Amino acid sequence: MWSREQLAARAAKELQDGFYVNLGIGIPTLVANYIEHDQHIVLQSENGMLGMGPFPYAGEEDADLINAGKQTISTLPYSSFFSSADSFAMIRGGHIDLSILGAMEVAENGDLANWMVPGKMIKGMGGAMDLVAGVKRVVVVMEHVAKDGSAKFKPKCLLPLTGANVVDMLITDLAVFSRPDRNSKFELIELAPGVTVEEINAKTTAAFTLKAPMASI
Amino acid sequence: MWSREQLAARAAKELQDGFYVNLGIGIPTLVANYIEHDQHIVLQSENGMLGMGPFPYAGEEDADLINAGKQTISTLPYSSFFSSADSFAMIRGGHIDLSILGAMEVAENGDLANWMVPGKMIKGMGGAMDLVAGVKRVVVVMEHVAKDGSAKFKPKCLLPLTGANVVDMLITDLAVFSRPDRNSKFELIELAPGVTVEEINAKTTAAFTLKAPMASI
Amino acid sequence: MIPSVAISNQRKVFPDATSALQGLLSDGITVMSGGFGLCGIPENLLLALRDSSVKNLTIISNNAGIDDVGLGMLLKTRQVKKMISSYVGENKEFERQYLAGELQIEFNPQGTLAERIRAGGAGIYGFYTRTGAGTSVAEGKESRIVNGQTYILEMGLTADVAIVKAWRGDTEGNLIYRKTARNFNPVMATAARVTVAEVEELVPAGSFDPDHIHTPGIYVQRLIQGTHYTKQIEQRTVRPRS
Amino acid sequence: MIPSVAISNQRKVFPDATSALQGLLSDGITVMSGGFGLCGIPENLLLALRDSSVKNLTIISNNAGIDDVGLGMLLKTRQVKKMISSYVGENKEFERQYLAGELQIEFNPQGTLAERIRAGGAGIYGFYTRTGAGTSVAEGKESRIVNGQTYILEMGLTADVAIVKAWRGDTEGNLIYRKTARNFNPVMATAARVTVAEVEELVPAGSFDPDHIHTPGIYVQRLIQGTHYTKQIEQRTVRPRS
Repeated sequence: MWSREQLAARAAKELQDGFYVNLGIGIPTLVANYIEHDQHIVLQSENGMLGMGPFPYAGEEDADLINAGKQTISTLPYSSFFSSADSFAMIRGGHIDLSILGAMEVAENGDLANWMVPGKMIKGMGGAMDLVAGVKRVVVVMEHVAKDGSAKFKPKCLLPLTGANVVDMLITDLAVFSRPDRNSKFELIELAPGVTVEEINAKTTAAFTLKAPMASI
Repeated sequence: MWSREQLAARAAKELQDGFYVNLGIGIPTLVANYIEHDQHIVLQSENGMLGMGPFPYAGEEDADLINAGKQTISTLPYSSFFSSADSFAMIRGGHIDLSILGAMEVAENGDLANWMVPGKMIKGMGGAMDLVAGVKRVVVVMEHVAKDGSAKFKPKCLLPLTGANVVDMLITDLAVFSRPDRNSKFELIELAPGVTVEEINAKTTAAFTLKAPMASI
Repeated sequence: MIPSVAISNQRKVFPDATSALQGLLSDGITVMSGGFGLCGIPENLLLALRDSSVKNLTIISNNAGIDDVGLGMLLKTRQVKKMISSYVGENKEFERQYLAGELQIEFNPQGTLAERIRAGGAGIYGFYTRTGAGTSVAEGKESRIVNGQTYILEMGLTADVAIVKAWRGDTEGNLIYRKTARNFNPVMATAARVTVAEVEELVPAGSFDPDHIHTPGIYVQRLIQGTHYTKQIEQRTVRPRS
Repeated sequence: MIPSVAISNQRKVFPDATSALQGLLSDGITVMSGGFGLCGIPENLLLALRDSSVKNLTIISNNAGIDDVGLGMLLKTRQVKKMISSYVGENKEFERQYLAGELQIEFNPQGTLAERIRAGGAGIYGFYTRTGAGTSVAEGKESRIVNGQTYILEMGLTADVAIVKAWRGDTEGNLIYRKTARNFNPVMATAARVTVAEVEELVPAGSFDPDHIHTPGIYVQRLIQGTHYTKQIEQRTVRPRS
């Protein structure tokens, strides 16, 4: 089983040198800590920035410089700013290589639900629907099961969707599922240390295929 | 009968203090020479500029600074530059108060034809269709009759249209026709010196109404 | 070509937020308000809008402020009938009014909201986007399937009044924004019958490099130099000096 | 948050126009080419495109250059099969090929052309505009009437390669344009599978104020420092010194 930090580190392996990347709030934000030093990764913030830098040093916070989570950030030498319309033109137009997002549910057909918490006040989808509809590759990171132990990787999402057939890879604290394209089924390609295929089977209601050598892990 | 310069001067009377204005190529360009000195008129050039200044002094031409007629121009203290997409968002979105354009034919219902010369190579409509579709008020300046003496203000345009029901005012070398809105007919409101209603009737095939006191001019 | 005289458009400049909104407000109008969270919000104009006591407003704004700050002030005074937003967390009074059925909310995906506003300002009646296809956002909307992709039709959005915040403005209404405080401000400036801007620094026309202007003056009908900016930070996050 | 290291994206920088187009060209592709008239055209990349001898091109460009200059060079060498433009005057060879049926032309209203390219780059499948309603431009297109206004549906436009010209660029691909040489360049940079930019001055990343960047580097896959700019003026018009 992977910790939050390990999950973020695993997700960071999906980054490729030269990628433009949008990271969601929560665990996805931690992914930035695991970017390889020889990789040139440019982070986009959907409120209107490319080249998002680290949190500022205390005393250097700038109220005019925040990320989509409303956290204070900093610039880098190659940063640029633009309007919300231009930012989402960038996202919707398929110019971002990768988005890493959290989820409440993922369905075996790639449907994603991550914007409405059942029984809670609806706060809105923010930019999540735009990201999953527009970004070239969508990687979801989430805990494998809900607090009550029920499966979150399911035959069908029960919560309202953020996007239909939009997930390319699912990384949970127990395993990694991937598919080569959006017409394919998810394949279990990796297990966290100490996790067995049997455990995954027990905690997953979605149908998925097994990578050939996986059975022997 | 009005000369080209007089025509331009008459068209300039349609400018109001504070207006943002787009002037077409030809006689409309001359209108800029007749802006009152106490009027603040901002000229838009559809290739991406607000606050178009006069032609530069010899030796100060800048190849990066041209108007939509590809003529060298200059800046003013309040100029701004933007992309073609932003320029036509401005035009299409109804932010320009007035456009003054040339024409080959105007129909009594306000249809305008000014982009295809019969029997000649088609060069394209440039920004003319966008201007007539988007600008709040469209004033056409043209010679009253064609070289062969035939009427250019007609029951119906015979040439391919630039826009349907888009002309608000027509200023020719003989007279001025106007209408309060695009559901109304054109009214003859002004005659050039020495021109009679009879002459207009003889040289116009479009139906128009007569302003009450006009008969006595 | 016009002679090179430069009469500055001083009529656009108003002494304060209250006078800048004079004559523009009436109950039931639609107001666009710039900003992302509390970043780049028109602080002075929001205060004046609250003090005007105008009611039953439809507010188009990405967020709804937080309690007592930004649009949160207008929620507290019950001046808002409806919000068109993408995310309204961080606001207890909002939640209370919404759950009590006192406040309507129309959620738009953030990019769809931005693009609808751009379309409204650019004379685009509507546009087809993949965003929201297959979700509740698509309900009741036209759609079409092209090469296996579903696109939904979203409509342009306009307002009676837009209030926006820029960093610097000139007397001609040209605006320059600063960092991520730009956000929804430039696009909202294009999409209202009347746009009122507030700036931290008002300068004479001619002060800006014309290549650096973000919002050309044509989009700004009135502007003021704002005062007493608080620029509250919602999530002050720092890193240790190593 | 990422550590504040700045690895410059030097891989985007190519030594010259020929190498920057290497591997991108093949007969029959669609190329967007920036500029308005001869203002802001990618002079070096157009030369390299001509010298590549690639054929049957579809060129999306507001104009077609003039004889022997700009796209006029590619017309002379018969490399162009089709033009998508708004205005193609000032070009005798164009006229000859068109009248001989050797060249196809699709005219778009200038603003519709710009917006179609923006839509292509912004993931908008299509949009409704009043421009062209009731004219030959509307023929064969869907339309709808709303409040008495007719809107026609225009489609997003993309290309295999875009060649654009900026004034200054940094090694990250961030671009800044100068005056009216901006025109179609920024929007075309967003709408192609691969965008190649040429700049008059190439500077290290970090040289630009991030508020002044017109085209963020994400849109530029390759760039070069151009040489030998001629910047021909089509209509040199001056006023007398009084």
